Amino acid sequence: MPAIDAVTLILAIPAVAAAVLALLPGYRLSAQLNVLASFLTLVAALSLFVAKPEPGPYLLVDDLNIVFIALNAFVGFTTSVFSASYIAHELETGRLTPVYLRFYHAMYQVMMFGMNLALVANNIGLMWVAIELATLTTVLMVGIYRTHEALEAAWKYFILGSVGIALALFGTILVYMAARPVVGEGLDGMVWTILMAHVAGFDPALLNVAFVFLLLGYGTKVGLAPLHAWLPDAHAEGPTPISAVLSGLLLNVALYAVLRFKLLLAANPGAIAPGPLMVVLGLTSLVFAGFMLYRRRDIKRMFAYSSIEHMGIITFAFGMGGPLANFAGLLHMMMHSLTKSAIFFTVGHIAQVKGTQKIADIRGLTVTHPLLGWGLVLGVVAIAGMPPLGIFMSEFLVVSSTFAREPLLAIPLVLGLLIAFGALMLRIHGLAFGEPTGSTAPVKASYLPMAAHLSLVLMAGFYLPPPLVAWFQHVARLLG
Amino acid sequence: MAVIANLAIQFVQMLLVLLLAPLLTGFVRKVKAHLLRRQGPPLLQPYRDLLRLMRKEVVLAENASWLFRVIPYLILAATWVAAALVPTFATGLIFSWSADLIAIVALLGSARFFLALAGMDVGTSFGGIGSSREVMIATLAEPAMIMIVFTLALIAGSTQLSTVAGLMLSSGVGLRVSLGLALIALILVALAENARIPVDNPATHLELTMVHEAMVLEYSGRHLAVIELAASLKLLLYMSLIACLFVPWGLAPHGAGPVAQFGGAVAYIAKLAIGGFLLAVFETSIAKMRVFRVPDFLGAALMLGLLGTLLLFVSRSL
Amino acid sequence: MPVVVELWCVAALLAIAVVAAVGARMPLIRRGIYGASLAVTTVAFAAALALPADDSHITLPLGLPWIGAHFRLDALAAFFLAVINLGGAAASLYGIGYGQHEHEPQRVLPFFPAFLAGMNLVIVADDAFTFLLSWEFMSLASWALVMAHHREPDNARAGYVYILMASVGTFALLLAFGLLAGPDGNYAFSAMRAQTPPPLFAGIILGLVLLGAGSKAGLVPLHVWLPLAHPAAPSHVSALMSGVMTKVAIYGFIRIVFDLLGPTSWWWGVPVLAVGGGTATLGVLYALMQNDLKRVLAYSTIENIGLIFVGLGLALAFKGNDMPAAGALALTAALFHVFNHALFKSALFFGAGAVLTATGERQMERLGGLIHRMPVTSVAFLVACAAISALPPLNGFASEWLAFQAILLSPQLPQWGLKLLVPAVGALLALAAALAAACFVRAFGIVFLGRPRTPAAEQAVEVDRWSLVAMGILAVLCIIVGILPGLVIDGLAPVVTALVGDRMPAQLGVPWLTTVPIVESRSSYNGLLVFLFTAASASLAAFAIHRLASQALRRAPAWDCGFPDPSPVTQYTAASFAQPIRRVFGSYVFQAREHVDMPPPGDMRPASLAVKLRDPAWEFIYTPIKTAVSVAADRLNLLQFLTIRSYLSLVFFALVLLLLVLALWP
Amino acid sequence: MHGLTFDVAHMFAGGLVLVSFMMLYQDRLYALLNVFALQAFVLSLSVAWQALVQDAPHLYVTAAIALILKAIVIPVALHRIVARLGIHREVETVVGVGLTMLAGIALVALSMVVMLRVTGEADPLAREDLAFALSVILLGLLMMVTRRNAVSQIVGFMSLENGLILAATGAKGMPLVVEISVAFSVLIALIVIGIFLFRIRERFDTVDVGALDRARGERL
Repeated sequence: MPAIDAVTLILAIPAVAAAVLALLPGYRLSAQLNVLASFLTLVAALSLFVAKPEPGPYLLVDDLNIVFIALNAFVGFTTSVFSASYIAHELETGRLTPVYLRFYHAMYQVMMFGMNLALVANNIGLMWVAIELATLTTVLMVGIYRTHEALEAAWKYFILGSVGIALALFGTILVYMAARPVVGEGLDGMVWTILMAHVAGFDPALLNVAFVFLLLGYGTKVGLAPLHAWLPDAHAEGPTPISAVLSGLLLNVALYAVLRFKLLLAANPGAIAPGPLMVVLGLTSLVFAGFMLYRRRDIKRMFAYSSIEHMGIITFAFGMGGPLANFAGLLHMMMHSLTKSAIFFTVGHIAQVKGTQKIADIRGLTVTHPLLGWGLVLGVVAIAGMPPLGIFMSEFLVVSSTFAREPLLAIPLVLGLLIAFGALMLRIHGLAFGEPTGSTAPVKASYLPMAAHLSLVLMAGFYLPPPLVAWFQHVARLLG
Repeated sequence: MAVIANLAIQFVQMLLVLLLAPLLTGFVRKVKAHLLRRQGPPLLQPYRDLLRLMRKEVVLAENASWLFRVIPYLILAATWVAAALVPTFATGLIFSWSADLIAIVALLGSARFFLALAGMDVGTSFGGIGSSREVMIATLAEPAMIMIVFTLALIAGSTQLSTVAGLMLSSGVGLRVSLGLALIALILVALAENARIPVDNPATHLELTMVHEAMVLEYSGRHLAVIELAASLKLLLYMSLIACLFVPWGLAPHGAGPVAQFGGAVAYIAKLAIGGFLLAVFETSIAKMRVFRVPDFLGAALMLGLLGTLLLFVSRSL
Repeated sequence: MPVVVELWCVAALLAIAVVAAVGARMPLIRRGIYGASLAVTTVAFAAALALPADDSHITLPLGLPWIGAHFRLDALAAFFLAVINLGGAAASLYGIGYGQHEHEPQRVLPFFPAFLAGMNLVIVADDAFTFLLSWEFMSLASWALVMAHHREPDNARAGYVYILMASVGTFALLLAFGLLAGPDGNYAFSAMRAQTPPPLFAGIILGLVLLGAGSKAGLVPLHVWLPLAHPAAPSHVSALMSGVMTKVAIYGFIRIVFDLLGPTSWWWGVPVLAVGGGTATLGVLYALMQNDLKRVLAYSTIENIGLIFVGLGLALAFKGNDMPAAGALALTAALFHVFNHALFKSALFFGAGAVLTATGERQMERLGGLIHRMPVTSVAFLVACAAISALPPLNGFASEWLAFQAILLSPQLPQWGLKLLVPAVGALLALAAALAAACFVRAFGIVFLGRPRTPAAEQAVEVDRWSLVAMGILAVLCIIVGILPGLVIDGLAPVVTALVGDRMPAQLGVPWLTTVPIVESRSSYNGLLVFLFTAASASLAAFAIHRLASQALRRAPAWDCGFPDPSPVTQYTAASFAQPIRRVFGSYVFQAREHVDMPPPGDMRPASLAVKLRDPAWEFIYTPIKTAVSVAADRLNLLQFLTIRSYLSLVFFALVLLLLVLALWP
Repeated sequence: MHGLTFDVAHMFAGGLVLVSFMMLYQDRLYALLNVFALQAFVLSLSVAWQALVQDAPHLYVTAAIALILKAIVIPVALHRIVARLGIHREVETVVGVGLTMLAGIALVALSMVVMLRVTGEADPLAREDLAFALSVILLGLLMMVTRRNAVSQIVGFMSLENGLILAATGAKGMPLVVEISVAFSVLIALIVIGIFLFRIRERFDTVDVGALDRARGERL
């Protein structure tokens, strides 16, 4: 069955590549291999669109995760291209030594394996292990620079991540406990397709407690407001390719897990509606991150807070529910990961050229490095939600449908969006325009990934391919 | 045939207005002189001044541009057209349909606009003083004038001057509070617009006090003659406006025969004489205000106009 | 199908933008861009005028997936397209000449056609998503243009305030469309017209649209970005932003309130009238206080927008009391002023651009005497100043005359609120008109007349042919429209009938082309006759005097009251010219205070006079908001520097709280 | 037979909660490590008992891991680290011991109330077991929150993980239990050996978590 191979291929390639890369000493060859492996994974993921395989006991491909698998592979590939040139520059400047880099590419592929596994896992326990694996590898990568701040960020990420994962595990156990009387013991109690079929019979109170733990557990990975503490430091101190993957993919994978369980709850009539819970978390993260953007001095930490803000918007959209808001949430997840990783590509090169991540020291980019400068401006304009780029469409749907159904909720939403917009534009004026400072040396940057992402987002601003729309609408109805 | 007759009457009005203007100014100076127990210049002195100025050479400032030499003719044209539209001895003349009260106020506004520009063209501080004060006075006088026009238009139902005058003739109007307010406001605005005593002293050249004179300081020869004629035309216009709106008796109705129109002309000249006399008496009985008291003076006119309009908005009969 | 032609023009403009972005370095491309956008805008202008009777619409598979992008060209859209593309064509023509002096063309060229495309797209958009997409795209393009001269420090602030206010406006419109579309989200305008929102919602929508469209147009409390952004952009772009973009905002207001909001209730007119009147007066008072020429023009845009909104408010009040004839008059007055303002404001900004190119100066205090060195620009600028000050034979007076006639019709309105509000607004309008005349006497007098105050003004030289032609065309148009207002009024008839249900009496039939607002007997004004009458009497007088009086003429130094060598500095400056008005009006509105620093005798320090103005809008609305946000940001910023333990306690409290909620859930 | 198995399992779970309380009470590091070893031992007994009851042989592996790794190896390793690093023995608690105990009691009450809402048809053992597991987890979290020292935080985390293992083993027939406990022990091992010995000491003189926090990226 060729289809099954596609799914197993998506998992096999990163695993094999990780093993091979762990053995290779040289940096140049392993970078090429890393790019090749990511490309092959992308091809395998795209082949899924052709033939969607039947869900097996451990692996599952359905409307919800098919798009995110492709997105995961695509961003993974473009980040590997970017990471090749980024790490080459880091080696030249001596910020990283080959010894530290020994496991970098292996870890990268292990992380891709973890994320792909989390997306295709049909078993909630397997998904938990996959997300745990991905988090562990990113913890190690964040600490790779071995500076004070990097270690402190890694340690904080590790502790908060572990606590989050523990809570998520308890939630998974509770789901299994709820499923056991209806589905029977053993493996069936943790398989999505079976759970979805019988969820109506589960005990609603147990499901509620489970959802609370799952939301808080995986919510820590999504970086929602009270649980966000690890995210800004992990982004700012880790190497930029990791920030791009963290912001672009890992947050999405964690939110995908929360969505899976929201699907479960939506199908059980007795359980309390998870909506208000997610709406409250979403709004707090949106408004909180909006205000935090103003006082940031480090450029990557600022965009980390912007990720928290956007995750808040997405959670709010799913919290609101209804076909329009859910569609907008799914679209926003895709657009945010493309845009944010593009921004981190540009920020990576800018930080390298200017030698600093302090916003105050970087000025007049559009003068010294026009391509990077205008790329950053386009990225920030996209992330701020201005048309004609993709995020405007999802914000348009969320705000207008919210105001029509719950006018009072729309006020904090719009306020949060405006505050964040104000902060972002305030910073971009300083960064991109004005008298240039810092070195004007030309940078041999790889513009391909950034251009690919931004053109996709620009295209999505006014045209969405019909199959994608069909999948998202189907899932939006399912999400309730 | 009728059209030519009407055109003829219209030209008679235009000539009448042009000729009477210097006479009116001379008459007012004569009456003021007698009130001050002075002999005063002869009645026809303004005509002699105009002719003298016509013959003298024009001394132009080095910095004056082409605009400086064109403006006097623009001002005369605007004022003359406005004066020709105001019914003097008969209403409903052929040109009166082309513009109404608002257009007349606007024509006077454009005359003032160009006069202020002329003042600034030469580039000395005198022109600047005159223009900036004239413009400040205008910012209060024009809205007051528009409010008066609103009051009259609301009573008469139209802004067409001959319709308003015709309605004033008919007994239907009767005594109204708003009309009284409009009359006082119109008198205040007329004093301000024509640079008469309380606002500006027409006879003085004292830098600190002059407004109108400062703007025309640089004019000489034939340009000054045209400006002087325009100024007296403006005074005549305001007199005939007050006369035709508030003292309409004797005005020949639309299409009346030459006899009625001649009667109207006589009545018109009598009204001018009375008006000139009253103006002279008023000017000798009051001293010139400080420049920054003028806004309160004109502010009162604006408030009266607004009150009149408000009353009419509230009820038709007030 | 003119809507297809329009869409092709928009596509062409976007293509030009892409070409400009790619090839901004090559001089050939640089010159061609403005020429190409001139051609496309003239085609669009022609297409808008040649509108067939029925309105044409088309749906493309873009935009929201399940609705698609709707585009429609009806009478209202055609009129505004004509205004926009006329302004766009003039700006492109002017740009050909003015663009040569741009030292960083690659920052202006790509965004200019994109800006034009955005504006055209807003007009033809027929569903909420496309409308807002093109609305924001227009703001984005104009923001990039405002940031063209990004090296000047306060341009960055202008750009920031502009884009922030633009996004506030967009969110307001977005919320309004959310209410109009209802929970199940039918965003197409046709669907919105089908359902009429309940009166409370209609009121909220009106408020939101006033906030959204008003902030883009520049209604007073929301105007703060306009005098910062418009002068910061290159002159031909400021002409577009002032003359044309504000009209797009007005189109947005009319489209939503008159067309989509269903049956009008009378009290809609009250807020619009009040805001319009306030905007008109405050706008021109602000203008009188400024010394920067382009800021004066930007503030005067706010005044004219106030006039237009008064017209719209009156039209709403009449339509609410189902008096279609009076409503038609008020709406025609407003739309006529939209057309006029696009003409003379663009001409004025072109003039300001020409002065800026010739002298490199925007401060009026450092100009003067340019009439001798830039004769053609000064004539065009004079005609535009006369037009904007509503002097009779020109177009400014025609639209103002209609507005006053509309006010005179309003005693028939039954409601007491309107009975008291309309005369007050009428007085504000008259005051604004007089102040506008004062403002433009000051602007023209200080800049063009008198003696040059600085060497830069002394060596000024006339600008190139293209700019002069652009200014000339607009000035001539002002005169023609002033003389024959009937043409424009009849042109507006289909638009007014579509929106208010009735139209003004046909003007062409009336003898001598007199403009008749309602009924023949009521009152009439004939632009042509007044112009001929004045011209005839002026030439008659000039001819007579030329023949009879002496021709002698002698040049001599001006009378300086015996002062030895009067330097140009002794002339009146912009600030001293406005001093009387500042004392009369400014001391209340802006708390204007003059601080005189007179050194004691013997001290050689120069004396100085400083005028301190306090802008009420900034002081009472925007500074408090700014401090509130920064205080909140400081307070929350502490959360970034906590220990891991306190972060863990955050997670712990969240968990306990949620469990408590679960425990207590009913 | 049913009654006895229920009572014994119930006893073990209760014992685990009791030991967690004892851990909250300790303010000496060495005592804390010993009490943790006790808790691990009780856990291994409970898991062994569950293995016996559910006759699920794989649970014995988990019991063995719990016994060997967590009861013996890790406490000894921590013991030696505390000795070698010479970190001061006194455990600074953020909040007074009395207040922590009160909070602990409130948390146990909360988990009881939350779990009681679960309807009866799930067999009572599962419901009781979950209530105890939830209390151990909350107490472990409370432990992490109220301690300044990195070592005591890790002990808190490990006691939280014990609660998880208790819940997992309580759920009859739950797959992957062994895999999960292995994953967790790898996690803990990573912490104890990799992070502590190799990196933290190399950079900071004290493992007081407070010192870590001062080296902040964006210090004002």
